Amino acid sequence: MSARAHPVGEVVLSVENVSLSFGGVKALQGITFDVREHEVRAIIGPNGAGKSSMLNVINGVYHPQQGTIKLRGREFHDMNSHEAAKMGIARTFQNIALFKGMSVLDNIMTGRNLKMRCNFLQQALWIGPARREEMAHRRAVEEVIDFMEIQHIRKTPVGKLAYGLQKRVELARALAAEPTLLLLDEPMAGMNLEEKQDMCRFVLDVNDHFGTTIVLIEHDMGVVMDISDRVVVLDYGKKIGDGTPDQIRTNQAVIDAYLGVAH
Amino acid sequence: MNVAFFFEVLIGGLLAGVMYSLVALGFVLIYKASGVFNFAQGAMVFFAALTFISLVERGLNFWLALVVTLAVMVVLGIAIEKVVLRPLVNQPPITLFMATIGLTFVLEGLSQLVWGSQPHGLELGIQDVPMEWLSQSTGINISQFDIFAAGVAGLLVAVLALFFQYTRIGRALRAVADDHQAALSVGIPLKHIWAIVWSVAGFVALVAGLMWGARNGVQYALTFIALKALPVLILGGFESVLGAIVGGLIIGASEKLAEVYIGPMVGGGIESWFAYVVALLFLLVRPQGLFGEKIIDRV
Amino acid sequence: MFYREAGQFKSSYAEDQQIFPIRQDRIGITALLLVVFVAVPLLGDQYWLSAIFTPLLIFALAALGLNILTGYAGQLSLGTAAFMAVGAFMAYNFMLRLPWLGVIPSFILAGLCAAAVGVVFGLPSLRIKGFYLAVATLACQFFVLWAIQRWGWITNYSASGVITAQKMVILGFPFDTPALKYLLTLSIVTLLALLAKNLMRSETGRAFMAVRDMDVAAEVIGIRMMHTKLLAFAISSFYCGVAGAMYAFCYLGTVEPEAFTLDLSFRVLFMIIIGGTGSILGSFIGAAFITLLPIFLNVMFGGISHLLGVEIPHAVISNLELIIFGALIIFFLIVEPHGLARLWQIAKEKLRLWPFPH
Amino acid sequence: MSAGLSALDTFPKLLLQHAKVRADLPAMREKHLGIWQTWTWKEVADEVRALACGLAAAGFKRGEHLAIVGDNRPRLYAAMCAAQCLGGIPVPMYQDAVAAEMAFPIQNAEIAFAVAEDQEQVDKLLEILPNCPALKRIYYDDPRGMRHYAQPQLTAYDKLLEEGREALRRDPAFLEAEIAKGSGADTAAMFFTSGTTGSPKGVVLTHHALIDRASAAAELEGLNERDVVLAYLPPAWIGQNVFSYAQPFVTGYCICCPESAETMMTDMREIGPTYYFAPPRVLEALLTQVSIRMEDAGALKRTLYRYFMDLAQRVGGAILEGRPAGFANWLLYRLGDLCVYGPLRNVLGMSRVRLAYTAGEAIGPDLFRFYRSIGINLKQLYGSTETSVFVCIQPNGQVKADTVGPAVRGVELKFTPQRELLIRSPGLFKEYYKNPQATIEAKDAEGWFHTGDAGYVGEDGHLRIIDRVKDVGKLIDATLFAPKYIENKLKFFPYVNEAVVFGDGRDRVCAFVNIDAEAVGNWAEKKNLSYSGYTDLASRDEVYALVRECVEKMNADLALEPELANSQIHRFLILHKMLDADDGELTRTRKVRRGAIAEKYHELVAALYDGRQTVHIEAQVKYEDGRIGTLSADLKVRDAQTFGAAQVQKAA
Repeated sequence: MSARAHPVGEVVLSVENVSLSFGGVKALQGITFDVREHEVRAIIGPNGAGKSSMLNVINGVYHPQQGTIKLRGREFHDMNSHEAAKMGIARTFQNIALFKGMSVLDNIMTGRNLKMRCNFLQQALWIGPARREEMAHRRAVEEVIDFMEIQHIRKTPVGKLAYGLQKRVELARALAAEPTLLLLDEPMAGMNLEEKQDMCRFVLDVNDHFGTTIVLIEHDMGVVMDISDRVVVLDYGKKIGDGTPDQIRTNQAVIDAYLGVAH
Repeated sequence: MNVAFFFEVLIGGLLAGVMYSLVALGFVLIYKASGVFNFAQGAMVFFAALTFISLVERGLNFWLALVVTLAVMVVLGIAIEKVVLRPLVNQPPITLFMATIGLTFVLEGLSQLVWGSQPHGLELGIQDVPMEWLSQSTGINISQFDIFAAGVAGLLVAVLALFFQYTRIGRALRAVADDHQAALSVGIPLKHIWAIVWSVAGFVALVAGLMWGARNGVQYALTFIALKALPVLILGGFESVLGAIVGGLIIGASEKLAEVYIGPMVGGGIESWFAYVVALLFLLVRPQGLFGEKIIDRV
Repeated sequence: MFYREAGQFKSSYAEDQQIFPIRQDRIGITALLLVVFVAVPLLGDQYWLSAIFTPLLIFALAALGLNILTGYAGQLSLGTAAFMAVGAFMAYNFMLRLPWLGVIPSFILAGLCAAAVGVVFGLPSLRIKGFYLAVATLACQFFVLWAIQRWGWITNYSASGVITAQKMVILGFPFDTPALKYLLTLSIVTLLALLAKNLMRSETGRAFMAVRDMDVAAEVIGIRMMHTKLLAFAISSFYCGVAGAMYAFCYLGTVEPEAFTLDLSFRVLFMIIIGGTGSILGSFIGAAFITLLPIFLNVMFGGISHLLGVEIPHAVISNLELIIFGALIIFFLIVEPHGLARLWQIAKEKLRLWPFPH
Repeated sequence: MSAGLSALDTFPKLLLQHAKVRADLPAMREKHLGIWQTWTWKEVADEVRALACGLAAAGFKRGEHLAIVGDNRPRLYAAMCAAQCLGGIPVPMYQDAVAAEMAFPIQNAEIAFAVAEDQEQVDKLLEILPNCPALKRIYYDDPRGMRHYAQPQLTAYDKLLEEGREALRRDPAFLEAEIAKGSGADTAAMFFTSGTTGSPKGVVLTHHALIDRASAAAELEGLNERDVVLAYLPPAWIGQNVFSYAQPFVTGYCICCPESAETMMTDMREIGPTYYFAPPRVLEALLTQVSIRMEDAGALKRTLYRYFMDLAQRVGGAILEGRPAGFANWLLYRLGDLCVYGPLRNVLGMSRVRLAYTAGEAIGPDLFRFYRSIGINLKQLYGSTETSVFVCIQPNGQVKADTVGPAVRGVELKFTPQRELLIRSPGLFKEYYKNPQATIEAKDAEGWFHTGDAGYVGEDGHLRIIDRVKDVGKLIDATLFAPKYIENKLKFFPYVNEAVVFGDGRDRVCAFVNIDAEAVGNWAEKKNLSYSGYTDLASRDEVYALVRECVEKMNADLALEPELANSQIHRFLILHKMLDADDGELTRTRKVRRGAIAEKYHELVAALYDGRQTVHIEAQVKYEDGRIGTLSADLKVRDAQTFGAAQVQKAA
């Protein structure tokens, strides 16, 4: 296997001096880092380090008190989720956030909502354009289903699926949006070894196949070091390390705060 | 504008608000302990009042009737827990809410089936007339009965506060309200808690029923007072006893004031919705109600 | 058991996404439509058509409207009767003031008025959720009724607030017999149900359900919260409005504001709870159940009193009905919280897998 | 069709014919992206044309081999035909083979071109590339995960197709000419059979052989263009390939490829094939699934199921064959069809099956009868790679559990004195590729193919296969002794898990029996028989009685077969332990190693023949954790009743 299909490029996202607090709790303090096009960027840190908060700030679920986020040259003080989605950010959640009452297929179809143009009247009449649009997007979603190898469950309600499969469906839903930047919040949490390997393969395949830039939070250090290009380390809301996996492995602050401590 | 009249309206409104609070309290108790939005609270008020007055009319002594009614309410609470709530445990809140609407029908039908559907007057010995010394000294007309009702409400809140603070069961109830899992893990059987809290709510309903019955007579319309308590609830927050009191006062006062000062401008009769609009506008500012807890969506 | 699906394969997405993908279901629905469109009007007597089938269909439409809002979009509403009232009274006003408009356009406009009211009272949903929202919708219920009673223009200054629905003439053809009114109602309801089904299986429906199931996630994948929630209120209120208009024109004839009390809202809510939230079919089953239950109870009590030879006082019967009604609701909630539609779905699943249990 | 048959003597010619006469009928379907993507005959022909031109442009020559590696995919079948257009020879390879196993065929046939399904198959080919220097082009269908593969040998199928279309546009006449050059005598395909010993052999089959056999069977069964087949077994196996390539090309029916192995059952249910083929193990697995799922059913369903299955056992076969079964039974069976059989066929995806075959190994009579009794026309056939499958087929109305039917049109059968079956048919293979020695051994100068199977043709004209020739022995009185045949017969009883019979060179036949722990355990539970473990259970008199019943039933059966009447089991014992591959008693594929067992348990064998009632055994056993222990037991030896033919017939 030779060079990657999509070489790492320019900075597409930079987080500058972001601080976020809930009441008195400081979740993030002056965090600055950047993400380059086509790279796999990991955010690691012990529990409560502010990793999820960081992702939530990037796609506008939380609004930071301070700092800016630059996405493809546009500067935001705080994102809103809709805007973030429109700019090509998709994500998965730590605690699976699927739509429980819907089938796998419908869940993934929702991922394409931003690409749908027909209004509700056309949809209600199910006339030409709405119907054609629905079919075209169904096809696109089927490609994702094929990619994520979940053909056998496409009509199953997501609530009935095993945990590992739900995680896969969630990633599929994010992929359906054809994101340029994918945020993954602990995609392998709670999985067994085989499922983790599968998920790793999917993450790398996504990066490889679509060239999607990926920011992921993960606890499994082995996984992180294997698949990411660069790693940011957070601890108690502060950044304590940033660099390639090799650099992180030898970073004293990181070792003290995180790697050295059994958890 | 006549200042004395303004105060008369305001105080009248505040005291009427206390009456709302009485009903709202029952909602809050149950919501806090079991997360159930008990739409049947109004029907419970009606049921309690009707049972009491019917017993009295059949010659029972006032206090004995009170005790018997209380016993009936406790039995009712236990029965509701057993028959309705326990099978529905772990269902989404809307399902439980719907069940309490069903319960409303059962209670309404049951009380009228047993006691008949004619209205009754209820005499507690307090006249609904202005207090003379106050009218004479300040020109403000305040009903004796309203003051009495306020006193009863105050007493009730005090009793409840003591109950929650100093009894084992009360503390258990608070624990449940804070955290169901934690309460279970310290060994409090949830089903007992629910039965108890529904019984307590039955007691509160009885008090509210006596007050409202004495003012408006004991009749089917009593069931509608639940609707009066709802804006109080959303204003005060479903989970706050204090909110029920303060909310009641705000709703009562603003409703009376609006009725007097705004009502004529739009054709009157605005009390049917004004409280709701007040509560609604308030919610737009504070979605969790006055004393409710702020909800942070954790993802 | 009766399903023979082997060999029913789909070679296009259009086939796969049709409303009834199983041939046996298509046959069933065709048969059902034939019965309700042809057999019922031919064979049904006046009483059944005008006092049972017509209101049943109207309620089904109102339930469908509420189901869109509550079942699909997850926004609990207790204001259904208010939206129906808007529809009823506005249809009256359109017919009264713009007589050249015609019946159907008046109904549509009345529905749109209800939709507008729905959007206004849906605004709080952007900030508040759950029971807080439910109580907020009560504001709508009370305010609208108050407005109809107080604002004379709406009732054309009728002293009692009672209005009389105008005669329905469509393209010069009067719809004045119970059978014709039934057919008109049935046609409108069938069409609107089809539109609702289409909408719910499209992007809009999925957005509704996404908001219902997990609003944060819905927003993150780009669903516009405000747009979606208000659209749900608008569409739902439109359906309720049209149902209200038909309630006045096809069923009651003369209408007073008191026909649209909170009780009616609850009735419709029961329909979707018992029928099944988030199900078009459930709206119909629920409406049928709630409409037919009192009739059934009445017949039953009649039978019992006849059997025992004693006259049961009317008050006793009505209270017993109340109790049975309430108890049945609790019973259904306990037995199948997802409603009769789910029971049907389970039964169907069993039939499809027969003789296997799963 | 038969009029022009001689002209249509190759698969490419057949394809072009279909593209003309049934251009818009479906030729292939594949569940892909959620729906059944459909190729009409015209579309298939267009794809094949382009592919062939592309291959030609890439230097693929007449007579060259093209490896096809992957699952059932329309594109891979198209590639097979494309190779044939150019006079090339497709070599389908097992998709689940490991890389090392692929090396031999590729080296053996000097394969230069390969079409692989996906990354998985490509990886295997790349792995053996150093050992297969001739392999210069690998085309892959699914580009998933292959973005950064830079090997010069790799080309995407789509690219090949595109180049082919371009070439076809430039020179449309080329391909017509190439196809016209082909004749029936050309090699159509090569299938590697994995011999039990030594290297695999490439079986070379001509167009004529495959087409002739496919059409003989099609004519017999009346297959036509409206039939539908689900292709779900490995296409490298002749069984699958004939059903999903040769026969559809002859008759014009449609083949359907499932989405993935996981969705096979669902896909089968959706597509509802009319023509179905399954080896006994698949049918067995299906039946097990049915039984397990029925166990979970409620009491009513179970009762219904049991009642109607009993009825089906009694009259189902007769009704299926249109024999009289009594009006009441017929009516009940119809009712059962509504409540049980119909739904059952439906959930199995067999509602529309009008013809089903099983072959490859012996099928248990109960299993066989089950499918027939619920109204599925399951039949047995006999054939092998070397015979282009169809040698014998049970015609409708002559279906029996223990035969494989009479010879199909064009087939001649004869037997050697050792009872080895010899076959001569137009469908015979040309040769084993580059293996003249083996070819001569298997196919004699007169064109008889030596099957290695022992069997005989009964009075009814049906062929019965009894065993492999090398396993067949003789009793001391020189009558036939076919141990595997008898063992299989015993194993068809649910209580018998494994059996080993002895008799070669002896005066009578005796047997070791392994009971089925679960089935006998359940039986014991119902009888309230308590036991401490397998060894204990196996030594119970009740269990011996149970097994004796089985043995005697089989003896009665055997008594009716004149050839084998002497092979009835006289004495048996139940082994104290399960035979185990770890102890060297079974092969890894769970075949009995009769010799090794006889040696290891010589004392027991002796006891079988010397009339002892008990025998003591001490044996070493290897536990799972590697420890070695000794197990000692006293085993009982019991006699079983044997029958004369007349006796049985009278009883019946």
